[in-house]
Amino acid sequence: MVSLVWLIPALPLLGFLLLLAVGPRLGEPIAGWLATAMVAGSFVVSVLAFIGLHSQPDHTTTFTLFTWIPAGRFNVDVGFLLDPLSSAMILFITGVGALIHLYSIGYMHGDKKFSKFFLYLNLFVFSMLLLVLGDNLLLTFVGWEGVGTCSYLLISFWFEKPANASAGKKAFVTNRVGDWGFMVGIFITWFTFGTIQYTQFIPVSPGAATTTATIISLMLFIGAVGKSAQIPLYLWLPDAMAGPTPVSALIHAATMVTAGVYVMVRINPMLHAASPWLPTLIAWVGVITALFAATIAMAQTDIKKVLAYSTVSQLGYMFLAVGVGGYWVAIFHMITHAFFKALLFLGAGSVIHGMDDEQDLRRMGGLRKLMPITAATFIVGWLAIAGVPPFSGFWSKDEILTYAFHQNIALYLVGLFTALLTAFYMSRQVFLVFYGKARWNDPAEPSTHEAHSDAEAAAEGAEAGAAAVATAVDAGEHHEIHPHESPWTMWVPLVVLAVFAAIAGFINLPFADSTKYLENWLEPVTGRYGAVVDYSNGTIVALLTISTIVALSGIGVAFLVYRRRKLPAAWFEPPLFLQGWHYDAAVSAFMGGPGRAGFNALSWFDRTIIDGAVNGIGALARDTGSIVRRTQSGLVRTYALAVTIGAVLLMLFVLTRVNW
Amino acid sequence: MILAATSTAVNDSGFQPYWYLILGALLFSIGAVGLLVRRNPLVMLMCVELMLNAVNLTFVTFGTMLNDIGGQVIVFFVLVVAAAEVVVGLGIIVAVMRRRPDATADDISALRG
Amino acid sequence: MTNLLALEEAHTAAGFPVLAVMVLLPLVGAAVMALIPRTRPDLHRLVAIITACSAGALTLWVLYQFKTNDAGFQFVVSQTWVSSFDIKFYLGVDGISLFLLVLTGVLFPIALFAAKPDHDEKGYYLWITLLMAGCLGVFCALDLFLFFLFFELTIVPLYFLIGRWGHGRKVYAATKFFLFTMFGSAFMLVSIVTLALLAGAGENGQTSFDLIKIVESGAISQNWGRVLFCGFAIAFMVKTPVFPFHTWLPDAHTEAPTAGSIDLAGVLLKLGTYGFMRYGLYLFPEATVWAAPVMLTLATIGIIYGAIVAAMQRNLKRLVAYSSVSHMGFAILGLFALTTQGLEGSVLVMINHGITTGAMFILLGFLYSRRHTYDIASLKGLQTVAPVFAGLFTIVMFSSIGVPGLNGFVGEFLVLLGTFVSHRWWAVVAATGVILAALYMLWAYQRVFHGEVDDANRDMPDLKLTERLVMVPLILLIVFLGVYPKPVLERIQPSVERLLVHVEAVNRAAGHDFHIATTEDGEHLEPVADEPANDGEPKTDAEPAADAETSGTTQTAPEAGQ
Amino acid sequence: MEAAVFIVCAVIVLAGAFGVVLSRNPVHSALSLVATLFGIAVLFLNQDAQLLAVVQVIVYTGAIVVLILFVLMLLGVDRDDDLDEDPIVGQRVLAILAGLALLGGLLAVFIAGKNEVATGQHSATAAIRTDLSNIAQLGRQIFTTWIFAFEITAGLLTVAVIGAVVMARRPDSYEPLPEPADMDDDGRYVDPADENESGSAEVGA
Repeated sequence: MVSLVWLIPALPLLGFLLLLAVGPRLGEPIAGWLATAMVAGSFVVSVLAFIGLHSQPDHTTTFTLFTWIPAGRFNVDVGFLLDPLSSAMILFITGVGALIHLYSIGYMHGDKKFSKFFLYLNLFVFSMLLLVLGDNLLLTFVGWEGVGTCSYLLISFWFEKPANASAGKKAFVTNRVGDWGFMVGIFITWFTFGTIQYTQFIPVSPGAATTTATIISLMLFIGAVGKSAQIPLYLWLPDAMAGPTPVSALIHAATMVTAGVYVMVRINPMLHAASPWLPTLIAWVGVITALFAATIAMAQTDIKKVLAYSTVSQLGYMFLAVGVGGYWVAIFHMITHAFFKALLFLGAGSVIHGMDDEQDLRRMGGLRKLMPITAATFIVGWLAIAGVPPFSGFWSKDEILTYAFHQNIALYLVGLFTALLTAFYMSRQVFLVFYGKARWNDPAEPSTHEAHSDAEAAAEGAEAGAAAVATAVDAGEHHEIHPHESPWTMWVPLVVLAVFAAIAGFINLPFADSTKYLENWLEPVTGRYGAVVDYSNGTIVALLTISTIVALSGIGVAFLVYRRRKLPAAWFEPPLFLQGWHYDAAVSAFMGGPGRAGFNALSWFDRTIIDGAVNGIGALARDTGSIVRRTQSGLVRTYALAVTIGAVLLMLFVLTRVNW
Repeated sequence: MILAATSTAVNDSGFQPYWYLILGALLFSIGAVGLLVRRNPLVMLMCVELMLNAVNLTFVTFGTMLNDIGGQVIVFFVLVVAAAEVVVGLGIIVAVMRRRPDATADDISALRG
Repeated sequence: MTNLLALEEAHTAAGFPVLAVMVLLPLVGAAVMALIPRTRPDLHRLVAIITACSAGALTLWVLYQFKTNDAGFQFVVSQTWVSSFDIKFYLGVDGISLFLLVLTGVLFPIALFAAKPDHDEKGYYLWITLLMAGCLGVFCALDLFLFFLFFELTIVPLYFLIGRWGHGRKVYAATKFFLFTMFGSAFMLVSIVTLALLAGAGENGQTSFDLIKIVESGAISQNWGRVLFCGFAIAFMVKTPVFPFHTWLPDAHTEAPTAGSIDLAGVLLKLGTYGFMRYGLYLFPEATVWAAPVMLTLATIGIIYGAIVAAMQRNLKRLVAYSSVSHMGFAILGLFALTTQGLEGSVLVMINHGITTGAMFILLGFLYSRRHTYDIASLKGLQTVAPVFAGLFTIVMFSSIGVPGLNGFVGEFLVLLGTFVSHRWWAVVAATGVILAALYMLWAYQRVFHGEVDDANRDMPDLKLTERLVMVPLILLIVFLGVYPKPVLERIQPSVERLLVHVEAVNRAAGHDFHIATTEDGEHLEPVADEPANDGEPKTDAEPAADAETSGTTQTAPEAGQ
Repeated sequence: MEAAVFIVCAVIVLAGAFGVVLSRNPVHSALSLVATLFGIAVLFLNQDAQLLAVVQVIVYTGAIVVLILFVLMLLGVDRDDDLDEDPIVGQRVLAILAGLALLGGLLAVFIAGKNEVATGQHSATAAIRTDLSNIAQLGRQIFTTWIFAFEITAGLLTVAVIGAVVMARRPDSYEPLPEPADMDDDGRYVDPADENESGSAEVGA
């Protein structure tokens, strides 16, 4: 069964090719069903492989297809590495992926590029599986870039809106910045170990010189920062919400953005060998990103933007986990996050779908009655992310905090505060969307689109007008809205995900080793170099209680603010947060201002100096000619005079030779 | 020894043949100056003839001094070539003058760079 | 060197002189066309296509017959031409030139199919056929005189193609191109003659233009080598083009007709890099190593500079032209990295750039035939009206950006990897070019294809079936070379390694402690056994594996070639 | 005796020469040329070159000068040309200086050389013989040693005649002499093909 591993990526690829060939002819909804079937199939295979893996020694097996790049000593195979880590990931990638495909059938209903959407989606799943299953850094990089490409294609799927187009571009370019680090990391790895195959350099990496290990880890971390939207490269993720909601759920919540965490966990022995400041750096980057994004999420008014920033924040938690040595915990949170964040996004998508593409929180409310299933599932997701026991988010987040506490109390406190904020802003969203009175037919309020589209306009001078038009369109479509529950293809995935979001935490209960199923499963990968936390159950329970209290208090505050209206909401949504601390605007301003000016200066240099020099030489030759030309007067007598003078000179020369 | 040779060609009066050469030199210089100074193509042609004659005279003189008939032979050829040159030259002049009756050598400068 | 000669002899015996036929065929075709009256454009097109296709078929036949694990020159044709100077009609193919030859053979027919001239068909097809002859000749000439002949033969046809069938400031562009390349060629000619005379001055002295003989004669002293290398280098730098000498390219590309751009970008730019590899490295190994830092720096500058300037272009063709500057920078970089990976990557970059940029220009040609403009500002939202066109463009664009899985990536990655081994900082800096590539390409794509389609572009028709068919082979190549470059690499490798062995040997002989950089240089970074005992188990099974990996193909071992 | 003849002829020759150069009217020039040519002819006789003397009279005075006069009359350009100032600045001064220099140089050569001015050996093969007439000697030389040159001169004359006829042929239409192509201020020829865009000129295309 393990030998079927190549089928796992092969099936989505097959789907991709089929859709490429006959997609438009299949049309809706068959194309969607085909794509879904493929991913579902690879999910089944993943399960089989997962089961089969238990019988493998060390729970690890590799499977080589063919030699990809043979160049001297550099020899890269297309091969798959199936070990506890990758198996755990492919399970939720294909599982959640299949559900989101199913969901998309309903969500994309009526879109004229229906089949193309699933084409991209399948390609994405293929790339993601390649990323996770690849048995060497380069193959992972292929998937890494592949998911980036698909994300670009999907974000700008509705490319008619300039905002979407530039969001896609922004995502790709920002990712590229990280990819640079990843590539350099690959170079150094090969230079150091003579191989980039995990099974060969990972085991020996702890022996590498400290500086080397540090540089490699740092470079790969830069890549991870780009891909997983950490400070300072998180900018692209909120904009990526321009894509269709299923895309946001699959790519920008569940799978792709977690790739960075995956790589960091994959190379955890290298981190162990690196000098200690690096893990600390990772941890702080993670926790600060978490806090930072949480604050921004508090003030967002776009239902998807809130979720986007919360994703950034949750990813920050994962990096925190990596930084403090809780590698398996990072994976744990990744899995639970995949479930509840996908759930939340799909729920949001269902809301948007029901509200005729209205995304402004302030124009919703009271949807609980109109969209019961969506509301119920969304609430489950909310409780999960808010960290309310016994929902999944509670367990994973608490594990992270425990490890942080074990490592460094400051990290713990910041993380805890972030948990408070998380509970707050998620509750805010839930209250605004599903409770209170219906506000969707109120007169339009200033929507937050302008802020961002203006930022983009600064970046893309060409698009200012167009962006304005786009917002105008948004403002224009506030005709009568009749919210309605979504079709079954959309709510079935919600329900399934809700179940998992509720119970996923139980795959690892911190009380007894026997209940730490995930930790034990990942032990071969993360066990040796991960930090060891051996608190007594008392301590654990204490910590659990603390975080429970924090979560509930966050919800409580939100309840006071947004249900009881006891406290003015303005306290909690300062414009500074709404503007994302002006970071995005600043970067855009820089890119649009000095950056662009520099580029222009260089092209001016090329036109004027370099090309000018070339033309200058040409002109020099020409002008010299036009001066010398004048000597050819065309007057016979002048020529004759010249001849005569020449003759005279000749004769004088002869005379000098005469001996008188 | 040359004196002896020339004395055979020249009568025994003390007349030295290089006077011919001096005359040729004068004639040649006059012709040259004329060629450079005059603008009427016909006159220029005549000046050329002057120079040619100067050369002819010199040739003959040298032939006499060296007691060589070749000097006269070459003059014979020079005459022929001169005739041809004049014919062609006049042809050109006629062609030009037809278009511009008052054309001088300076007007024909289409080849200026 | 000796085994090299042995290989020559071995293959001289090959019966059918396929290379000679291949090179002369286009000349014959041109002669035939010269006889056809200009009133029969259809006939001219027919003859041109037949000629190009049959020559292309021959290149494919060469590819098919090529002995994979053979470092030497194959299909060698050697015919004395001017015996007094030992000038020979001397052709041969090795792994380095093989695929450039095939590239030429593939691109020219496609270029013919892709674009039609709007006037003077006779001259147009005549020049293109001559151009093909020149390119084929350059790639398999082993005689310096012959090489120079073909090298120059490529300039004239392109001059006329640009000057007569181009648009805009075509005369300006053509003249610039001509003067620029001639300027470089002058230096090369001097160097070539000097070389021949030096070879004559050698103790076994007979003036010779024979590439092999000149190297054999060992008549090139260190100083001479450096001087002459500069002569060649200027010509090749102009042709490639390397950073300060690049400004002819944007003009030539922009004003050239579609076929001209395709051939110029696809094939002619490779003459420079190929020249560096065949003549720079092979004739002047010592000078090459001496000049490497400068060239690497220029290449790196070119990569980033080209990308940045490309981002600011308002004309699609100019943009692609500057992207060519950037990509060819990668080729030069890998070339002067002097490592197996670098050189293989460099050859691969040449091939990939040929395919990708060729495809790009074909698409732009289709665009021009519809909208009669390359101006980015006047194009908008084309993806809505021409989805197929947009899709193909997207694939080509991703290949150009270097997305893994498509051909562009493999070459650039190998180049950077190989460069990192020998000159790490250059590689690190050059890698940033990858970011910029994404920037300018995607930005242009967004401006042209995304957004709401405006009235000017609303009624632009999508690609016709014939146009799609023209693109098919290129797209297939783009994907195939990205997914499975092994067949290419394993044919390139022996020749590249032989070349490196030669470079190293000569430098050693010159008394430099030069050696081809390998992962061995990373030895000080190799793991040391400082791990607890339980860790010994994975180490022991990992390190032999690593060694097997590293000692699998020892770059400097001569038998690696054979 | 010889000296006397020489002096007389020299005076005639020089006078004629000056007449050619200085007389404003080309007809006068032609007539002075005749004087010069006669003088030369006499000087030929003076040196026992009878044939040349005769040919000189026949060909030059009889043919060439008459031809020139024909042309003068044919074109009716026998008006005076002004010698007051030369349109080419400095031409006249330079010309006279050059002429004087030329003269001085030549005279210097002769004065320096005296009788030895004619360097070289006395002729062994083609010596001037007293037992043969001048015509006979020239004839032998021309038709033996110089026969090829003689034949070629025949060809030359034929070509010259044809050329003259062709050139002097009355053309169908009188188009004015081609003016030099008009140039822009940079002294660049403006190529009508590329007048529309300025680029073509930048590399001097």
